[in-house]
This record gives sequence, structure tokens and C-alpha cells, in this order.
Amino acid sequence: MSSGLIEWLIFLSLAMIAIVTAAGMIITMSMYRAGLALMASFVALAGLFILLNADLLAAIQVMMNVGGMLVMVLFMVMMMMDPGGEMMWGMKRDMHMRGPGALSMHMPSGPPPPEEQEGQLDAGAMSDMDVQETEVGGHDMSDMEMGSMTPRQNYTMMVDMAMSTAQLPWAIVLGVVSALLLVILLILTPWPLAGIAPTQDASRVVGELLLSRYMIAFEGAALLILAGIAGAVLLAKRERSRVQTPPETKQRGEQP
Amino acid sequence: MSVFITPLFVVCVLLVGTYFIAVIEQLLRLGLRSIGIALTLPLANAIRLLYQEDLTPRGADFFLFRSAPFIALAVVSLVALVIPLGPTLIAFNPSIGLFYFIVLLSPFVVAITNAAWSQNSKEGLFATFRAAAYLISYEVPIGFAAIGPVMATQSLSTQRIVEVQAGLWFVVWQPLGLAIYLIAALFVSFRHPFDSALAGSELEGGAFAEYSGGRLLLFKIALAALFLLLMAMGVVLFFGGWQGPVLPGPLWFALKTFALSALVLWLAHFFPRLRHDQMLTLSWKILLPASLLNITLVGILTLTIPVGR
Amino acid sequence: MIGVQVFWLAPLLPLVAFGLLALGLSRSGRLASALAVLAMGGSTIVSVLGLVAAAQGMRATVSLPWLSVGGRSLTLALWLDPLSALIATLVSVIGFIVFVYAASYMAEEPLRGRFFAEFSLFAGSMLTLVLAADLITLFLAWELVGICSYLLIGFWFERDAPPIAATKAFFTTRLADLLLLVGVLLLVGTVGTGRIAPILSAVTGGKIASNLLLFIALLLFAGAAGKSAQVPFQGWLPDAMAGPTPVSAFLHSATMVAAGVFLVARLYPLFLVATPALQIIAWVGVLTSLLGGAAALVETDLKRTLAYSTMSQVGLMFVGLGSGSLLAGVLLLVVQALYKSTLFLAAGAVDRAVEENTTFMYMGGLLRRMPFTAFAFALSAAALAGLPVTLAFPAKDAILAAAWYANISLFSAALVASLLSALYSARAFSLVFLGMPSPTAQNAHEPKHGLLVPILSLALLVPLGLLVNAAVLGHPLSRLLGGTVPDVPMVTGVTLVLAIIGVVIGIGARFIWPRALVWPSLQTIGPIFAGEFGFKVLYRLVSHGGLGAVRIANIVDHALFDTLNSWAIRGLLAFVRACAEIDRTLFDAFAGVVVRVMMTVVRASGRIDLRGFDTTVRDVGQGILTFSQRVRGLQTGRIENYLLFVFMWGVGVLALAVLVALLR
Amino acid sequence: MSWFTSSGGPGLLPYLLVGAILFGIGVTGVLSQRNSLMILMSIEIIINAAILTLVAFWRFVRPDQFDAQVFVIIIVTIAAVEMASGLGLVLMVFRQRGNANVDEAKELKQ
Repeated sequence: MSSGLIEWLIFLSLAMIAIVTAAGMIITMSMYRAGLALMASFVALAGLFILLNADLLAAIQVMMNVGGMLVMVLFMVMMMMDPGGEMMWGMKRDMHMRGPGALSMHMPSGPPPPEEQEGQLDAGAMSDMDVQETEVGGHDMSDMEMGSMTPRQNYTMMVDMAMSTAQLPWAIVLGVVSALLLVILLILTPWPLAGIAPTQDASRVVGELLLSRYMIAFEGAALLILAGIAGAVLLAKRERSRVQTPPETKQRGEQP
Repeated sequence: MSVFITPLFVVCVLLVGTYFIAVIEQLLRLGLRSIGIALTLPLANAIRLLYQEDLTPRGADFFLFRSAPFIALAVVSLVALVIPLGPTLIAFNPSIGLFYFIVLLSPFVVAITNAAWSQNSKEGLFATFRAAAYLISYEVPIGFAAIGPVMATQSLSTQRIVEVQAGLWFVVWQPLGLAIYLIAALFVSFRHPFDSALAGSELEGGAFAEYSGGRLLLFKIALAALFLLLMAMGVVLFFGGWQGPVLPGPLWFALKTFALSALVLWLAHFFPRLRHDQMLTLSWKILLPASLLNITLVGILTLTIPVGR
Repeated sequence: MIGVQVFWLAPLLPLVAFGLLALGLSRSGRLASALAVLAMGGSTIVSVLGLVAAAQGMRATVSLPWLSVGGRSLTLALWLDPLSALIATLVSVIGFIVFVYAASYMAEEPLRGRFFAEFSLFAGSMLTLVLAADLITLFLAWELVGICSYLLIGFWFERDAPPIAATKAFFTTRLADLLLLVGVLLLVGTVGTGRIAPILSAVTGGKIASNLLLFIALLLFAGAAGKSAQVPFQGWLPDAMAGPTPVSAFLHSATMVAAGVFLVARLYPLFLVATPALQIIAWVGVLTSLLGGAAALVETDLKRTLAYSTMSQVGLMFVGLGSGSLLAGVLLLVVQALYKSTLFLAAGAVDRAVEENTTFMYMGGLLRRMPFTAFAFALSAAALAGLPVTLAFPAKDAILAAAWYANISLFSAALVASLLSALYSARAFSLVFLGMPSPTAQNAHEPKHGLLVPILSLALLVPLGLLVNAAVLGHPLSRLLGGTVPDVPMVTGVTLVLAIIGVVIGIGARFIWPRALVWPSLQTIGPIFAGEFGFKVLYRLVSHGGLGAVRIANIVDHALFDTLNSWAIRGLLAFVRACAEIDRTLFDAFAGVVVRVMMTVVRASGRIDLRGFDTTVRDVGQGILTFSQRVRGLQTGRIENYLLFVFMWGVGVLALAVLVALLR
Repeated sequence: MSWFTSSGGPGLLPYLLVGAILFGIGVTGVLSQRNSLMILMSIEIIINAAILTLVAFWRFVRPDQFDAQVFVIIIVTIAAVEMASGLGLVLMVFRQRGNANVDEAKELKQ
């Protein structure tokens, strides 16, 4: 087995992993799994980087993205009602829906089915349902007797659980078209190939470049990170102090 | 052939090292007199776990639950590749070895969170939160602590870092870095004062609450191996690695590693378990400023005393 | 000589002050004003040194490489030559005094840190504009001036009028700037460099086709007309009074409106070569001057009167330039800057004295209450009217003399404009300071020293400014810039006589017919003279000359006016109304239309954002209704749909790229 | 097809193709996902596709100049910052609305 063939095999398997996991990210049902799939895609990309002799970048890719995705996953688990285990699969199974359990439910198209009983739900208005849902503050599972759901309830459930919006077909068309166009463009363009392999130690050269020619960009990135941290903290911070401080200051103000 | 022998060798060394770590743990618990028990108990535990039934809880994410221990073990084995055992005894010596080491610490956490999330239990969910939240808070201090030796060496290669310490160990003039490194290492490996993600008495085993049998054994091995590797890297960074008189390099290295492990475990012994918010506070409010201070000091010292140029 | 070495500090100091203020020093208003005044003082010293150096024949250039595009390098360059040194000195001297004035005028303003930051940027960019050796630099500074004027006019953005006025000014000048940009780029692209000196030598060397040159000249003049508020871009100027008074003083004297005149003066050889351009400039100037003068006669607001007078004076400058005399135009620019800023500063003091009112209704009889201000106002108003305040005659004679040489009809029109200027300046003075005090003027008193000292010092500069080309000093301006100021004794005499007549009529009307000029009594006379309209009638009569008989009838028996001559008066009124209508609509025509179109577009886009196309649909009708409702469907308010459109666009671009690749 | 293979192994074009496909997947994700966090993650895919092509170009077009790697590092940094601020925004939206679904955030329309 020649080294070129091995390289091809590694490349193909890594590329396959990267693409399949990336696609899996957008079709899977659980957010945790989506985050994990994305992480796997990044790690496969890091493998491709190693294949491209860019070890430093591979390491950076793993460090930045695995950590970042883990935090993302943390937020997802915290916020997005993703209770762990195979919970979602079972739900899909219980609703007698077709397709593999891990895949996301699609947003139902067409108008909602008519309402059977006198309910609070306003016929034909999705937004009202949303309002109700937000009032509850989550997904109220108590009245969902699996298997005995009316079409209306089934519809609502699907709207609730869908991971994708109604414009999924458009999105797929656009994604495919853009990928195809890019492929055509890539094949048509004559790239000037160098035909040599890198010889220097990337980490040293990149370090020197970062602190000489790209100093400003580097410092700018640092500043950007600082601004990003400050901004994210400001955005995410709960304004709790505002409620507590005024009485204190008032009391102090009354003292002579 | 070396492609196959090297990993096998690395795994064997890891298993042996893990065994000794377990022995040290038992020794610290039982006292030095019962050394016989300490030597046999880990093996007995392992055999017991191997014979235990391997359960998968109902409602668990099958794939993630099954694969998590293997991911953990694989990551640990990969991490082990860059530890230099002797002057030429190193499995993989890239120019960014240390960076590689620190980078691969985060996939280990992925294994833990996978295990925790997939088992479909509340304890596991809490463990997921905690493990993910700790990740960044210790990656920063451990990275900063490791920058000290890198600054002195002007290289990220682990072998090079050891070579430079032929004359003077970095611990002599970077004690603060060592302290930060060791605390963060305990943090990384979910060891005693910082084990609230896996805490037996608090979360019923946390990430491993639903694990049993062989998979639990694998996880325990992976955790112990991770601790061992962190201590080994501590020796590489601060105690001169395999450098030493008379005895051969690997032996020196093993001695130093186990001595450091014993010391750290013994010291950790004295502290109560920290709450998760205390852990985060410790990391961000004490370790991070301290590591920045350490970098400043080391920078000044590196400029003034040209060590290892 | 030190002036040559440091002249580039003149624009830099205010800009640095702006930077410091923008970086947070503006928190403290006192510190901000001190810093701004200090920077402006330093800038004044530097530019005076530069002027001295330039007068001794020294030249200097400072350039800063910016970027190179396709082998051509763009540089930001400043230079010191007689014209730029002169105008820079003017700008910085007036700027310094106005800054000092503003420091106490704005003392109560909580946000004056921002004010001084913007004001410093304004001064700095104007100085950059003046000293620019490079058309690109000039254009950048030009744009900065425009932005600053927007910011400063709209300084009190929480009130009603200023934001609208600021937007109007911004859009009007923006349109003109667009034309200027086209002109500048054409010129730079044709000549191959942005430097002014090579451009002028290339132009005079005949290297550019005459048609192209004329086109460029007209584009450049359009930009200048926008900044200088010439027809058809004049609409923004009176509204710009909504800003704080120091801004008006600065904007109307030395900075914004002067920029257009300066641009024409700077590129004067180009305009000389592009043959019909100068005539167009002259006629536009005289038209603006007449319009401005007529409007100033009937305006009821002091600051707006002054604004119209600025328009007319700048128009006269363009007449001078257009008649082929660079010196006449520049002379009037310098002199006008001095007395107009004095007038504005005094007007600000008057406003303060009559409880922040700006209409004449609340003034009158302030002569005794505020003698110093009145003195300053009178001095500069006399200069504005064309009276010889000093040994030298004012600059207006030179303009008229130039026009006399150029074209007799131009001359006569300019003569009328000159008479108008005498009339309105006398009218403004008499309305503010003479006659019976209005109730609000009863308690008026002299302003604080912080305001009075700058006013008086500027007023004392007015005679000095008039001396700038005096024969007794040996024509310093002519020596500086080269060439001679046209001087025709007959014209001077005519002008002087006309000025005196105008002043006499203006002030005399106040005494002959005092009640008609005081608004409350006017309202008692009857419906015809109700409100401000009667005043408009009077000055329409005066300004349209041919209706003198009616005026006499008025004076004889104005009580019988409506009964005896009702039909005549009605016809007259119709005429006057038409005039007013013309003043409002036709005179503002192009600018009004253009500004309105732009405002419509802006409003329409705002409407799209807010409510879809609802309102527009109603306006335009059924045909657009269906279309717009379809378009409205795109506005779902959902992020993912918007993203879809964005990506569709991206895919379209990609497809285009593929097409290009396939074709190649 | 010299750019298809390079000394036996995969050349420039295979990597670019992988990048293009990843880009398409990312576009699909951005456009189809309902949760704003998922949109952020899809944007990450797009960024990584770009990074892959950048590295591939570095390797096969200019392997002697390491500027591309610097760019990649800076891009990764900026992507991380973008993620952080995006997360902050999503968190705000979540606090206000109780969920972070983009198809329910249509106040722009009303």
C-alpha cells in the first residue's frame, strides 16, 4: 500500500466524517447531539488540517471549537429543553411518526387541522399558540396522552418540536445550488499550484508573523475578544442590582 | 511496525502507571503499614468490576452511552503520546507537543459530558453542566501556567523543555507556576477537592451514576491515567523530566512522577470538597490573576537570567 | 521661518482637540470649552505666522502618504500659499473669537462638551479644506464640514426645528457634494494627480478638452453652490439658523458658505479657461443675491434676515468672481466674514437680552439698553450696507466695478442687489435698536463680558478688515495675491449714493412711519397689514420700486387705504402674494424639489420599515397597490426569511461568478 | 487534472470540494434551523468551510508563506468572539421570550 493511497483513504474517511456529521447536525432532533455532531465535524476537519501539514491549525481548531461547542451545548441543555438520553426518540415513536427516531421533526406545512373541542386555541393562528406556550414557560406535557392525540394536538406538537422552519425546502435548494455553483467555479478556475511542500516549522513562523507583520491584526483580535467578552457579559447579565440599590442610597441620602 | 508497537507500549505504560496511582491512593487511605492490601486492592476492584453486569439504563442514548468510556480512554492514550520518558523515548515529538497536550484535555471533557448526558438521569444532567462549565475555567489557568516553562525554553516541544532543564529545574524559579499547574491539574482530572462533577456523595457518582461493570472500570482507568499524565507533564514542565544523575532516564521520570502524584494526592487530602461555585470562583478570581502574575514574573526573569538559551 | 514649518498645525490643533474631547474629555463642559478655545488660539497663532511667511513669498507643502491604488498614490497634502494662508488666517481668527464667545454663550448648556467637540472638528476640517494642497484632501475636508454642519445645526436635536433643518442642510449639500465628487474624480482621473498645482498647470496648459473642462467646471461649481447656498441649493441656509448662534456666526462667515467661494477661488484658473462657466457663475450669483436681498427685506426673524443677507453677499462674491476678478471676490469674502460674524454674535446677544426670542416683534428700542452691542451691530451693518466705515471703501465697490467691466446688465442687477443690501441692513438695525421698545425689550441689558468682549473685538476688526486692501496701506491684498482690484470711480460713487439712499430709506421709514413697523400696532390697523404681511407689503413696494405711488398714498392716508384703493391694494396684494409664493416655491424650486424627493425617499424607506407600503399605496394607486402588497409579503418580520433573501442574493452573485468563469 | 492529486495523495481540488459541500450544508442549516443557537452553529460550519479552503490554498498554492495560517488563526478568534456575542444575544432573547426560536420573533413585522 503506497503512502499516497493511505493518504487518500484517510482523506476520504475524514471528509466523509466531516460532511456526514455536519449534515447530521442540521437534521438531528436533539440539540445536544447536534452540538456533538458539529464537534465531530470540527475534529474531522482538524484531521484534514493535519493531512495538509498544518498541525498548529489542527490543534487550534480542536481547542477553540471543542471548548466553544461544549459551552454551546451547555447553553442548549440549559435553555432548550433537551433532557438527555433518548427522550426525543421515544416521543417520536409514541406519536407514530415515520422516519428514524434521531431525525428532526419537520415543520408541518399547510394550515392547522380544525379544532375538535372548545379550546383556548384560536383556529388558524399560530402566533396565539406561541403566546400561550411562552406563558407556560415551556412545553406543557401534562395533557399530552401519547397515542390518543387529536390531529390538532398532533399538529401543535409538531410545531413545538420541529427543529427546522417551514422554509426548509428553500434552504435545501439554496444550499445545494450554492454548493454546486461553488464546485463548478472551483473546477473551472485554474489554480496556480506550487508543487512544493512546506518546509519550515509552522508554529515558529506563524508566531513571528503574528508578532511582526500582523501585529495590529493580532492586537485588534485581542481587543475584539475583550470587547466581545464585555459585550457578552453585559448582554447576558441579569440586572438584579438595580432593584436592590435604590433604597440603600435613599437612606444614605437622608442622613445629613 | 512501530506504528503498532508504539501505541501498545504507551497503553501498557499507562496501565501500569494507573495501577501505581491506584496503589498510592489506597496507601494514602489505609496508611503505609498495610502496603500489601494497597497493592492488591486495585486489582481486586478491577476484577470485581469486570465480573459485574454491564447495564444500560432504559431511555439512555445508546450510542453515546456505550462509546463514552472508549472516547475517554482514546483521548488519554493520545495525550500520553507526547510525554518524553527518556532522552529518545518519546512516542510522538511534534514541535507543538505541549500545545497538543493541553488541546486534547478538552475532548476528554466531551467524553464525560457524553456519559453524563446520555444516561437520562437528573444527576447526569447536573454533571453535564458542571463538567462543561469547568472546562474553560481550568483550561485557561493550566495553559497560562504551562506558558512559564515555554517562555523559558522558547519552544513548545516537550522533549526540548526537558532538555533545557538539565542545569536548573524550572520549579526553582517558577514555584507559583507549579502551584497553579497542580491545582489546575486536580481540577482537570476531577480529583478530590474538585470532583463535584463526579461526586459520589453529592450526585450519586455524577457522570458515572448509571455506569457499571467494565465501562465503569474503563472510566476509572481513564481518570486515573489522566491524573497520571498531568503529573507526568508537571514533572516535564517543572522537575526536569527524565533528567537525573546515575539512574537511567525513564526510571528517574517514573520516580519523580509517582513522588509528585503522592505529594499532590496527600496534600489534596487535607481539603474539603469545593462547591461548584467555589470552584469557579477559585479558578477565575484567584488562579487566573495568579497565572498572569506568574507570566509577568517569568517574563522578567527570563529576560534577566538567560536560562537555557 | 517658523510659519512655514508649523503651518500644518493650524488644522491639526482643533482636530486633536476634537479627538481628545471625543475620547471622553467632553464630560466636563468647562474643560471642553477651555481645550477647544486653547486649540483654536494655537491654530490662530500658527496661521497668522503662516500668513506672514506667505506674505514674504514662502511656500511649503506637507504630505502624508495614504494609500496607493493601481500605481497611483493618494496622499493627504497641505500647502501654504497666499490664498490658503489668507483664508486660513481668516477662519482661525474668526473661529477663535467665536469660540471665546461660544464658551460663555453655551455656558448653561449641559451638553456643551459635545458641542465643543463638534465645533472643534468643524473648525479643524474647515482649516484642512482651506490648506488642502490636494483635491482628495479637499474633498474629505469638505465632507467633514458638511457632517459637522449637520451635527451642529441639529445640536438641539430634542427640539422640533433643528433636526429638520439639519437634515435639509445635509441633504441639499449632499446632493451638491455628489456633483462635486464627480467633478473632482473626473478632474483627478483626467490629470492623473490630485495635487492642485499640477492640475492648474495642466488646465492652463490646455491639456484638457474644452468641453470636458466646462463640464468639470460646472460640476465643481455645483458643489460650491451647494456649500455656499446659491440658487438652486439655497434653501437650507435660512433654516440652518436653528442651530446655536455661535454655529450660525461661524457657519455664515468663515466656514461653510465661504467654502464654496474658496473652492472657486482656489481653482480659479480652471474656471477662467472654461469659458462660459464664469458667466454662469456670475448670473447665478446675482440671481441669488437678488433673491436673498428681497427675502431679507421681508423676513421677520433677525437671524433669518442675517442668513438671507449672507446669501445675497455670497451671491455678490460670485458676481465678483464671475466677472473675472478673483481679488474682488476674495476681498468681499474676507470682509463679509468679519462683519457677518459680528452681526451674528450681536444677534445672539440680542436674542439673549429679549428672552430667547428671535423675531423683530420682541425687539426694538434696544439702543439705549445695549449701547455696546448696538455699536458693534451698527458698525458691521454699515459695512454690510456698503457705507465707508473706514478710509477704504467697502469691498462691494470692487465687485460692482468688476461687474461694470464684465457686462452692463450684470452690473445693473448687481447694483439693485447692492441697494437691497443697504436697505435690509438698515431695516434690521432700525427694527432691533430703534423705535419703541417692545415689552420683552424693556428689561434688556448688555450681555455678560464673556459675550460682549468677543463681539466688540470682532467689531473692531471690521474696519481693519475693510482696510485689507486700502490704498493708504498700499493694497496689501493685491500684493499678496497678485493682480489688482478693479476700481471705477463712477461706480464707486453710484454705489455709495445708492447705499446712502438705502440706509436713509431703511432707517427713515422707521421714523416716518413708526407704527407700521411695530407689529402690535400694525395688527390694529386692519386685516391688510395684519401680522407680518403688512411689513412684507412695505418692503415689496420698496424693493419692487415701481409701486412708489402706492407707497406715497400709504404715507398720505393709510387709514383710508382699504376703502379707497381696495381694488388696487387687492391687486397689489395678489402680486405680493404671488411674490411670496414665488419666494416660497419657485425660488426654492430646484432645491425644494430635490430635497423633497430625497426626503420622500427617506420617509418612504422609513415607512417601509415601520408599516410596509401602506401609505405609499394609498398615494400612488391601484396599480402599485397589488405590486406593493406582493412586496409587503416579503416583509414577514422573520429573521430566517430575511436570511433566505440574503443568501439568495449571495447565490446570485455566485452564479454571476460562474457565468464569468464560463465566459472566460 | 494535476490539481486533483498531488504526489499520489489528494490534491487541491478534493479539499476545495469538501469545503464547498460543507458550505452548502452550512447554508442549508442557517436557512432552515429554527433555533437561533442552531443558526449560530451553522454559521460555524460555514466559517470552517472557509478555513478549510484557506488552508488548502496555503498548502497547495503558497506553502512557503505562512500568512494563510495567520489568517486562519485570526478568523478562528473572530468566530469565537462572534459566538460569544451571539450567545449573549440569544440568552437575552431567551430571557425575554422564553424561547429562542427565530420564527416566533417577528416583532419587526408588528
